[in-house]
Amino acid sequence: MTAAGRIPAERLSWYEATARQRLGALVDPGTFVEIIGPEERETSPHLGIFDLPAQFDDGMIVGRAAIGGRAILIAAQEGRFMGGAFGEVHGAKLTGLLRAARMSRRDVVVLFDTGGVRLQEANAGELAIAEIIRALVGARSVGAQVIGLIGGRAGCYGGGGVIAGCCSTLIASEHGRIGVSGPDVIETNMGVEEFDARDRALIWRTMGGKHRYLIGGADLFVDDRPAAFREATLAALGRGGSLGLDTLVAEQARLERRLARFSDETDAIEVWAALGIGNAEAIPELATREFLLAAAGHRESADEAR
Amino acid sequence: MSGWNAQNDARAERIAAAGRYAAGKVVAPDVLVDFLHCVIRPGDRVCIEGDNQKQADALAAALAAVDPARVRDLHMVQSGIILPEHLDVFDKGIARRLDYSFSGPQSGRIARLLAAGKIELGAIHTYLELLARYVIDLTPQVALIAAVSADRQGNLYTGPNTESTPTIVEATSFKGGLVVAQVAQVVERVPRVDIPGDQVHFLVETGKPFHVEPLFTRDPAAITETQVLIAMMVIKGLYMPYGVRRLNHGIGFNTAAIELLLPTYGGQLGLKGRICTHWALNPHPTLIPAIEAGWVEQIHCFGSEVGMEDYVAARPDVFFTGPDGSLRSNRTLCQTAGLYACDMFIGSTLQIDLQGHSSTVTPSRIAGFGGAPNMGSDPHGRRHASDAWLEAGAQADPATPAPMRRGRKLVVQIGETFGERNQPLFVERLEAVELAERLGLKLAPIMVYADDVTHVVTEEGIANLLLCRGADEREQALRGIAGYTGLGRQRDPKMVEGLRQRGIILRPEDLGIDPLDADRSLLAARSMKDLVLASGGLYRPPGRFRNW
Amino acid sequence: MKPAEILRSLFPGGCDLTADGGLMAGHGPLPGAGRIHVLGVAEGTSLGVEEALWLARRVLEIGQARDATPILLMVDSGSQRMSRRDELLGLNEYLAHLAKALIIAELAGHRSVGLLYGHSAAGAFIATGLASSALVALPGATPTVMDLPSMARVTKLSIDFLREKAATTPIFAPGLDNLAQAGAVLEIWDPDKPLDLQLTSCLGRLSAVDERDRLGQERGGRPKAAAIAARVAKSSL
Amino acid sequence: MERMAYRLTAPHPAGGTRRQAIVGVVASGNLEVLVERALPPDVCSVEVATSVRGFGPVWEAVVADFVARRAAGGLRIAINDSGARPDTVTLRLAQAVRLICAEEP
Repeated sequence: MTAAGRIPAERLSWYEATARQRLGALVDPGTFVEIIGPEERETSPHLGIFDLPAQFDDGMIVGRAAIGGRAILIAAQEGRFMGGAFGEVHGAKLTGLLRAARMSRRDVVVLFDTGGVRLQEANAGELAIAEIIRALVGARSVGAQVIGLIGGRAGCYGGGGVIAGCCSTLIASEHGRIGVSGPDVIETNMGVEEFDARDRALIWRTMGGKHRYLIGGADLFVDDRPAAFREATLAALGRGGSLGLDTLVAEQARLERRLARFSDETDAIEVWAALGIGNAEAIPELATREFLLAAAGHRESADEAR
Repeated sequence: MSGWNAQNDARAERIAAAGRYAAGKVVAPDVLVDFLHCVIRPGDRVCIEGDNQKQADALAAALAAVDPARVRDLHMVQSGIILPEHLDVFDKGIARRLDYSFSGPQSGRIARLLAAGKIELGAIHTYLELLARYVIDLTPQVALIAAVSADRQGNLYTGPNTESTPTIVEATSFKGGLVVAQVAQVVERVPRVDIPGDQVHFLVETGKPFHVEPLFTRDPAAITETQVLIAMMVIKGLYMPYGVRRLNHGIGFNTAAIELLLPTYGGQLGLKGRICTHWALNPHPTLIPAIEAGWVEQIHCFGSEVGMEDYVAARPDVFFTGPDGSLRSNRTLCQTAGLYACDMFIGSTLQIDLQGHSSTVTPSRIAGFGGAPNMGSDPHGRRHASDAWLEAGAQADPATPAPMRRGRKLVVQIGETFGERNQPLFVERLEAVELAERLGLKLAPIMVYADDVTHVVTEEGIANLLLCRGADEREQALRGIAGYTGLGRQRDPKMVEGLRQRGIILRPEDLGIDPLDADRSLLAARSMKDLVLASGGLYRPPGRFRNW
Repeated sequence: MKPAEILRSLFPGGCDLTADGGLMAGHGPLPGAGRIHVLGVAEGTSLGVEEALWLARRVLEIGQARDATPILLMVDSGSQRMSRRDELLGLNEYLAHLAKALIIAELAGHRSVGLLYGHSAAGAFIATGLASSALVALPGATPTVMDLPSMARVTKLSIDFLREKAATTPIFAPGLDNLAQAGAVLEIWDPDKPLDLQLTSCLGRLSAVDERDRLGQERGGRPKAAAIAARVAKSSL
Repeated sequence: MERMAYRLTAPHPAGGTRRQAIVGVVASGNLEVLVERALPPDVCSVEVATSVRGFGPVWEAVVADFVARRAAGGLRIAINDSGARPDTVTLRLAQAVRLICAEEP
């Protein structure tokens, strides 16, 4: 059970695709085996309280698959159902998958598309995120890779952004946004002067895939196509390594350096200029190839410090 | 004494009175209100320039700030009621009577002011109609207009948004009226002269550009599968058989979908060069892929579109451009072209009744017309015998011998059977009629009259009203494409099937279109970024349309 | 309980603690033998990039020592700092870094007890108390996931409706009891009994596996999570 | 939420061999359709859970047309709806049937 339409894969946009379409186009054909699929109707027990419709998979698809012949575990969030937010069932599926990865040391690919905690079941969602982080770090500590793919409509916000920050590799497209506080939340709490949530250009240059790639918040920058995400995932799976204290000591140094370098900048364009990129204002307009050329030699890289 | 020069004398008096607020023709913004007290008299007909795009916003604000004791009972004759200030003048008693065409964002408030008796309504016109009445019986005494820059002699540069300015100035300045222009800058030399300085009496340097609304920008990301399906049906079921080459598209996602399907689906059908070559159209960003693919020979524009300036300037073979390189738009000419020179108008609507009248009015909002009724009407003065026009005429009136038969303009209304908030497209009675009764209007605000409509298209099919014989057939043809709306479910299935046999109703399958193929991947651009890339980086959408 | 009272009850013999703009670090003796590191976010401080780095640096220093000394993480925080600058700098990585540091330090032998004695919310809570080996709380603590105005904006529901739901719906409502019911809190300490003894008893009961979903099931706050996670884990092997 | 259930005689049995298929997403104006091959080949059942009340007659008409036109015999169909319009419902139902009628890979 994969893609819905007859859209040829090369015309499929990752940003637009559903979670099932992305997953189907990412893994080796016919290898995906879903665990607790929609036919089991394990839906949220809480949405009914708010008179909201359930989705049969609760917006989270998990299972086993292969990429390039390599067995992996995989999870995909549906960003259009409840904004891809973490609820009790949704989160527990990913928790279970990551706990298994720790036992089997199998690599995990997570297709993020989330606004964070599902507020209608906020306590369950917040806890699910905490459990996922613990399971994820556990899996990485024994050498499993956890690769995050970010390029969906909902971005990767709130607790989802923190989970992404725990992954071994992050792959993002231009559309991919990564953050903790979403623009609406900042505007509501701090006022429109702090963040104008209607200024989409501001949102993307502050939180979007290009900025994250330039400051080392994402490792690979790809086109908005499943084939590009697949290629990058294959590359990332080969990297190996486990998460330990030395990784985190290196990350501490990396994050301190970022703070020291860019602490005084107020806008992404200033950050890019400080990186030494000429014509930083043009960065948002660049197509993938030109952008990668402009970034090369200037961007901060996370490498092993993640 | 001369009894024949009273208007020019009165103008000279006003100019003299205002002289103390001006250095030459230039008035400083801080004395603008006092200046207006000198040049506007109670009861004047006044035009504040503004349509659905550009706005003389600084002058509108100043007029709303005048003293109602000194300036009152004005008769506003203007295309657009767009800015809050356009209605503030009625609230404050500065103005009393109104003739206008279009009121997008103010459509709710205008309805309330009408109901409260604050506005005496002349008429809700079409753009072309109001501009025409400027030279017959609604000639302004004062026109408050907007341009990009001016020199000290008053020569105006309007940039790409020339729009209605030449017509307003012509009607005012040559008939004893007074023209005041707001400009962002007064410069030594203007890049091109759009309005000669001797037609302009005063200038206000505001230091910032006039407001323009990006009204014609549609984000391809918001186009639905159903809109793709309808666009496929329109291209294969209307553009192809009639060979429509000269046309206008209304605003909306339905027409945006058609534009984005031309290079892909239209190309697969082998239609390049055979349809959609000549346009009366604003620079729609969604037309970029078709232009780049070589579909479009020529476009004349009513106005410009925010962000399209550089793209248009780089495609002078397609667009009308001036010696400065930028677009020259002209609303009056383009509306005339839409009325007379186009074989088809196609646009979205909100409500259609069972005769085929359509309207965009809702009980609490009077949006006005803009230009749609001009585009969406069959001009009886037309004599140009194009194939599409003749074919439509033949379908409507097969009995009359060909040399004596009028052609017909193709007027197509598109809509999804259920619109926003699941409101049905087809209704027993238009809300426009109710509104007219409630406000005592002599005429219900009908956008396109039934006898002008030739086709209605929904996701259920195309209804060809040209082929219908009698009111019954029209009604069943419309019910037949009304899907699961109440009126659709009450159709006469036998009669509808008969209409389908005669090709009056065309379902997707009758056109060889499988709704399952109606996929967004057919769109030549699926995001704003795709449009930017298609334009080679020349199109620069406003920030609110970006996701990068 | 006020922080000073808490510290007196935890460390009747005193402790060595320095505070730095809403953050605390130091150590104190445990009853019997040994000592415990103390870290804290106090006075409702929001966790921005600087605060997360400051805490993570100390956690990593502790983690690198080969002595298995546990950590007490005292929490009375705001939420993550909501600002354009923090997001520009990648706050998600800074919070994740702190969470990873706590969990990796634990795997290196330095178990942690999060003590929630005041407020905490959202990303700050995830990176501190909820990343500890176990979270305990004192009565009067006020954890939330998100403030109601933000929730109203994100969910597009009215704030009155949310207030009404909050009063009756534990899974969604802010508050210690609701969160404890979901399994987040291992135990709520009794402020009238010596905290040092409750701390040692708690340290003795720390589990190596994450038992929060099981607790949530037992307490009726999260009916499905434990079973779903277990089934997925089993089928993924 | 409003719930509806229909059980209809289906003139066209579903082809193919797949046991189930799912299309669509529960998002504003959209729906998901889960199809399972679980009934005798001349029967089709449709269960609907929708967040928009008061459209029962429209659902009934859409479902009846769908079963009459498409190869839906033998299918048990479950819908979670978030206010989709009839054209979207019809499209998703057709997509779901096309998917389940494909051969199992």
